[in-house]
Amino acid sequence: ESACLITKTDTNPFFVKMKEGAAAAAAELGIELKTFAGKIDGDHETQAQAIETCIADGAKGILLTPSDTSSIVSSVQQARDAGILVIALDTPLDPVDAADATFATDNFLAGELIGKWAAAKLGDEAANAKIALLDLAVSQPTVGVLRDQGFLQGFGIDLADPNVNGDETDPRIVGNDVTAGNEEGGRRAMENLLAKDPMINVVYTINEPAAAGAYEAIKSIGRENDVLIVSVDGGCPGVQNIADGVIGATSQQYPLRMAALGIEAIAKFAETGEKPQPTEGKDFVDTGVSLVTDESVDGVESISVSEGMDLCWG
Amino acid sequence: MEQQQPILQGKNLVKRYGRVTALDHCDFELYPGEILAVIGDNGAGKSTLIKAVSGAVVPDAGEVFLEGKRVNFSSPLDAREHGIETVYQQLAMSPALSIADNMFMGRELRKPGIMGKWLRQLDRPAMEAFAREKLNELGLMTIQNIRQAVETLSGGQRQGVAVARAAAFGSKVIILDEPTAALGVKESRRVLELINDVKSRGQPIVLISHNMPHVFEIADRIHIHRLGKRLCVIRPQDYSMNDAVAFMTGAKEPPQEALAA
Amino acid sequence: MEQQQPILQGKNLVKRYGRVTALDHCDFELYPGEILAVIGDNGAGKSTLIKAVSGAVVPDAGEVFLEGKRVNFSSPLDAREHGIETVYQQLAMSPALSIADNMFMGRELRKPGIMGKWLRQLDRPAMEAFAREKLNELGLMTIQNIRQAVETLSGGQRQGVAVARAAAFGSKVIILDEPTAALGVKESRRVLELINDVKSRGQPIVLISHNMPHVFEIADRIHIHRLGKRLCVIRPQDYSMNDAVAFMTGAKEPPQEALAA
Amino acid sequence: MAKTAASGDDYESALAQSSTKVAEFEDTRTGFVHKFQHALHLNPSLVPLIVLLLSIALFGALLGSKFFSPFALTLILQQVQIVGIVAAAQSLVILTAGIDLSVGAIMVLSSVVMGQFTFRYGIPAPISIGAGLACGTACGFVNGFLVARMKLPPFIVTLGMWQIVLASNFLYSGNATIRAQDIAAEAPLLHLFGAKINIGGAVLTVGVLFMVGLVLLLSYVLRHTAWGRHVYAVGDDKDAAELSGVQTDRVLISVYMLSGLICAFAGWALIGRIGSVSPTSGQLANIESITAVVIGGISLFGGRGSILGTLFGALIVGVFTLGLRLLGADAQWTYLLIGILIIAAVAVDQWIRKVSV
Amino acid sequence: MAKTAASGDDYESALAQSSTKVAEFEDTRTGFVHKFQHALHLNPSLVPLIVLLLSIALFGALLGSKFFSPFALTLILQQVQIVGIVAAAQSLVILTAGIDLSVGAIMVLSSVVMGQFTFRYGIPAPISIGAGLACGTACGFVNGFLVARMKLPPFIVTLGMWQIVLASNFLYSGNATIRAQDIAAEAPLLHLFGAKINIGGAVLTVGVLFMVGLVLLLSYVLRHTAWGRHVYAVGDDKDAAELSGVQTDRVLISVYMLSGLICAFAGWALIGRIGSVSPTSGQLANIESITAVVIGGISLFGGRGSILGTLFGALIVGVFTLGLRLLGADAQWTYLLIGILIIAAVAVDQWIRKVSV
Ligand SMILES: Nc1ncnc2c1ncn2[C@@H]1O[C@H](COP(=O)(O)OP(=O)(O)OP(=O)(O)O)[C@@H](O)[C@H]1O
Ligand SMILES: Nc1ncnc2c1ncn2[C@@H]1O[C@H](COP(=O)(O)OP(=O)(O)OP(=O)(O)O)[C@@H](O)[C@H]1O
Ligand SMILES: O[C@@H]1[C@H](O)[C@H](O)CO[C@H]1O
Ligand SMILES: [Mg+2]
Ligand SMILES: [Mg+2]
Repeated sequence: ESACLITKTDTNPFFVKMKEGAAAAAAELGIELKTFAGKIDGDHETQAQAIETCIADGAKGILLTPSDTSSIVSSVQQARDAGILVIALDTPLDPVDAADATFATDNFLAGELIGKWAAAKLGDEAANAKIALLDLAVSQPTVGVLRDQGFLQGFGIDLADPNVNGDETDPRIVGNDVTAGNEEGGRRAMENLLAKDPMINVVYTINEPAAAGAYEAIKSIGRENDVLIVSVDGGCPGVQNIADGVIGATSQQYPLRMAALGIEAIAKFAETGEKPQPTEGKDFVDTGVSLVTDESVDGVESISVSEGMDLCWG
Repeated sequence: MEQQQPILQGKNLVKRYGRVTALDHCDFELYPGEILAVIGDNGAGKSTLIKAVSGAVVPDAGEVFLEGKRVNFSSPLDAREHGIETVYQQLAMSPALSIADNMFMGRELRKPGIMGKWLRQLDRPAMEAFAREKLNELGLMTIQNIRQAVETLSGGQRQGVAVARAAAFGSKVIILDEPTAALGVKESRRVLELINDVKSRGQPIVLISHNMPHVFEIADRIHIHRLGKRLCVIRPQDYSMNDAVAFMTGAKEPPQEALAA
Repeated sequence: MEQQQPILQGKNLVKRYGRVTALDHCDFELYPGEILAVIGDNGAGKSTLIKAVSGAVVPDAGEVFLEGKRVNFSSPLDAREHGIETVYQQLAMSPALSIADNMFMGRELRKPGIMGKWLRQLDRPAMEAFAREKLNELGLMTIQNIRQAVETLSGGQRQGVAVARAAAFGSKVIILDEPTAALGVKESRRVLELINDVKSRGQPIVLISHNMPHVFEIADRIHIHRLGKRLCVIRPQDYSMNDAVAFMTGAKEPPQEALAA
Repeated sequence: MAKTAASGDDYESALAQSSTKVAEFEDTRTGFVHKFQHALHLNPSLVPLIVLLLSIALFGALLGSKFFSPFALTLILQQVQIVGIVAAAQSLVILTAGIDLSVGAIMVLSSVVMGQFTFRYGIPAPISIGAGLACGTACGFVNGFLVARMKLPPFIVTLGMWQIVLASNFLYSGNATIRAQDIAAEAPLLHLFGAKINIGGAVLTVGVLFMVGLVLLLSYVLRHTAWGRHVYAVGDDKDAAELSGVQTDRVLISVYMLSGLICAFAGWALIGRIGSVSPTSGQLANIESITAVVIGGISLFGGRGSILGTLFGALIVGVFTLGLRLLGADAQWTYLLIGILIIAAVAVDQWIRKVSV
Repeated sequence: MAKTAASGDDYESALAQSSTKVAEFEDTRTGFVHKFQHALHLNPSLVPLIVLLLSIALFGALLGSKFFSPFALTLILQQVQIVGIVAAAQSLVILTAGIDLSVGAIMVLSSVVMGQFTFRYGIPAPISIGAGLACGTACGFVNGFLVARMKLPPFIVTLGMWQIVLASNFLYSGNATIRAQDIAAEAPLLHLFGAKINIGGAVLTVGVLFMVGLVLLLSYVLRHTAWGRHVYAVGDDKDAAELSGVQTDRVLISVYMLSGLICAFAGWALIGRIGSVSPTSGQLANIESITAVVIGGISLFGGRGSILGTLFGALIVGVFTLGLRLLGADAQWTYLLIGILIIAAVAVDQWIRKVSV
């Protein structure tokens, strides 16, 4: 039996871990696993090619983290028509039922958690906050939009169009910039926004590498103790950065779990033809998200850094 | 001849490159039906002069007249459309293209019938046959493959192609900048014959050359260029080659009447 | 002279480009201290021949000997290190670089003292002064700016720079492929004087030229090239220019004894 | 000194008898190898074809029927079609010694225009498609104008256009994807290039046929029309072309416009291939198209090479990619090996050229 | 016919008296404008400097003290430093008529080697840094060898190396980031290029000084040493350089090696700038470095331009980026406007060159 794992990229540690989780589960269940990835985030054409290759290869199931949630639907349909079980990981397809099942973090919720936490942390000062939003890319991929808009919602800011970043008019927002989800981009974006307003005190970041870069920029002007950085992912370096005070809080997701569940579902499907069922009340299997911080606030559930360390990946 | 209106004329032409002065208030006249030779030291400004009157270089100052009318050529194409055909010293050719492609560049022949009219197909066989014929006329019998890229030709073969191109397509004025420099004895002789042919068709020719015997053999008038200027104009029958060489190298002062010419 | 061992020799050289044959089992000999002229029609294969013996082209077949020893030049640099200095017809120059840079390419002068030794700084003033001097010797008085890029020089000025470069740096053998083609009367004469100078220093010279009077004036022997082969070798005192031209263009059969030469 | 000129008397009189036969040499080399070498010498675009056949043979041997199945082989064609079409446009520009970094952006913007015109404004699909094609051509015109008339370097012009067109694309589309289901239901014409055609067992799409047809057509035009020769002349030596009477500005502008138009067709084909209209597509089209062009043997310095080579270049990369994936290499190893194989392919290509003189 | 040669008697006897004065002309044009034009004519690398000053003036006028603050101006230098260093390497390669698409990958791999050697194997930082620099140089050597000895096109060689080096980087590092805090605690030498230096009020980093020093040094080497002249000669016309005695292969290999070494330094500077060692950095280094080179006036066809121009080119892009952000354009609009400004910058550059003859 063989299965495919197709991720957005395989350079982001998140996907590296997802791949490791899948490989471990596959080895245990005696499934041959082939892995594919886009060249850059958003590269859905390479993902479509990967699906075609899996069909040619006679795979039983495909685990897919879609780069473009609706564009890829035709290719997914082609695979399903060929009798392959297709499971979306991390990011739901549009429409969700285009895949046989979805194992994912709720990215909007992940953003909302850190938004709520930041607002609570500031208390009354939240009304005077100066917020920087460090997003993923100019093309505004869905994860980037969901987390950004979730954060703003949690913080209590009007979203305008919830499908678009940067159209908000709240004066507390100093600006948006893009980071490519890495340290370099994080630092540059932060510097640009600091040049615009050096008194920024809340920073939302798309992920933890971007947060680490932003921190360097803030540190270089000596304001590292006055600025609250929040992020998403829960990778081990990120959680460690919470312990070190670089990041205030992060929303942790569980890629290993997604991958392992996915492989198990494929094994089961190969054996019995049975497809997985979604979580009660949702249209996907929620693999959970937890807020990691050592400064828990009222009204937002969180886990401690040491718990986060036990669950972290990468 | 001088009583006539010049067919091509330059007045007070100036061209500077940074601190280098290539043309220094230079005049130039070509009369209908004549062979005008332009001679001068290396770097005297001969090539720059003919580039200025044929649109390949835009002078910093001065005016160009064609048949008495002021013209402002902004490109060689402009000049060509006015009937001035030039073989430049650096031989404007596309190295990777074939002999025939180069000879017909900009005035390709199309196949007769629908292939040419609708599919706009080139008539390669006709173009190649024509090219071969012209090259044979020049005595270039060593070109083994008419489809050869121009960059693979020998120095003289390449020059032959350029000269053949200019000669093949009739025009008002033909300007040749050292057309025989790389040519052999036989091929040079053919070019001189060709120049005489063209003249006998009534078309005037400008010939730049360092070959004094050739110049004195075929020129009607000789424009002597020195230090970016026209020094004087002489008739070959009035002066010896030795005089001409003395004028152009600064060994002797030119005579007063020649200055006015 | 022929009793001696040739300093540079080619035997049975063949060079084909696709279906084009540039060298067709060609022989070549240059003897110590002589001026050997190579003449022939355009496209006869003269340039290819000297490229083959100077490493710029690797022949398909045949052998090259330097002072009796078989050599296998894989690049012109190889040949240069063996003391063969060549001015190629297409003038190997870097168009965007200055005259001095080009003249000293590959053997630059460094400043004396630490600037040169440790900072490896070029001695521009010295190089420029030397270049100016060599060009003046050639009579190229029209070069206004010694820092000019070579691409901005006139055709003749450019050729002058290339010839000056070859002449300036002593070597075992000097090969000149049409060195005076673009030169004026004065400059050509200087090059001929220069060739005689070099010869008087005991160095042999190969001169390719289409200028029969020049060839007959200075050559010790004349290698007549035709259709990719050495047709015959003559001495200028034994034959007239008319004979030479007749041999090289195929108008006359060459004499038996010359074939053996 | 006197001797010189004096001895020159009348040495040209022999010329009258000079031979008038065109030079000819016998070629004594024979045999298949020599014939083959000679064929390659005359048609250098055959070289990448040989490399392509070698790589197909290699992966065929390694993978057997998995690779030699009609499905897999036609899959390669389908996977290559977008890059192949864009690379045809890129070839034209590179032949003029230019480069077009905006191809991917123009492709995407054109597809977005086709989709948005149909779905946002309710314009009939054929008209929307026409608008998309016009949009691509217009972008190409701007490129061509800036390169030809303003004499700006193509790299900068098309880099700037890339950013401008891509950002316009995101701004205009609001990053919204138009879903395949909606297109299938309401404007199936947008899916035309995805339509399958069964030719003797092999399943091809209209897009694949378009790619092949386009390359053949351009190959004809480049070789057999005056415009084609002018494209080469401009790339070979622009000044020389100008001096010998080519309207270089006009040629350049027409090439960039045609490139834009072809990219717009690629945008249409893209809708057929991925089903939906997605503004985030095509981000790798630049580098992939240039790669195909260079592997196919066209010089980045212009004026040399054949567009057929580009098609083979694109297919070579397609074969490597699918072959390595089917062999089960994971993504990073695949990239690493493709890097090696691309260098190897060009090394083999160079070697064949060298021996085929 | 007889007339020709016969009349030639002794026409050279006049030569003995010919003038021996070097040609000179008076230049009657005077005034500041003319002097300025002339200075530009002699030093074309000043042109991008003027464009840079114009763009600083533009944004200064629009933004006032926000832009003219020491913070904003030194920030530009800091943001530009990595691209500036890489662009210096890229300039060398482009001057030889090559292109190096592997600069970003070499930079990242070198920084990963420095980090992993220190942290994974516990090797002392200076040795690890040496290993990183050696790694970059080695990658450059492979590029140079394939280009010079195997005569493969630089585009393909470095494209292949890009994929190979990048994939090796991911495979070797396991995509693991080394955190800034750990580096600061255990191997602060890796942060050297991030160290701040206060020079007369302006706060600069070692990395910024390195970039400026490197460009000045290379500018000296390119103009005033034989090697530098050979780099230009190889790029200008490789065959001509070879024929006139330049060891072109050696020059090419040394250029690619030096490019690799400089990229490795850029990797070190990268650690100083972003604090951590991250294998996902440097993805845009290729296109950004080539852009800086071209805006700076170096020809992609080799042999023409000055490396000082590259520095100005990088700074021009830096000024635009920060200036537009400060003006409040959002990310997508900034992206679009930078496209326009880059084209405008080069248009102004061309225009200045045209009037400065
Ligand atoms: N682009 C340029 N930049 C600088 N100087 C130039 C440029 N073009 C020509 N010159 C200079 O202008 C002068 C005249 O050059 P031109 O080519 O007209 O000479 P010429 O009389 O044709 O010489 P030749 O007989 O050698 O062909 C020369 O000194 C040359 O160096
Ligand atoms: N790279 C090449 N490809 C094809 N043919 C070539 C190539 N190089 C030279 N030839 C051919 O070889 C023949 C000899 O050329 P070569 O340059 O040696 O002639 P040449 O005697 O020097 O002529 P010239 O007096 O015109 O300089 C010519 O017919 C030429 O077309
Ligand atoms: O969830 C993943 C990771 O968080 C990554 O950082 C960006 O891509 C998203 O899909
Ligand atoms: Mg001239
Ligand atoms: Mg020759």
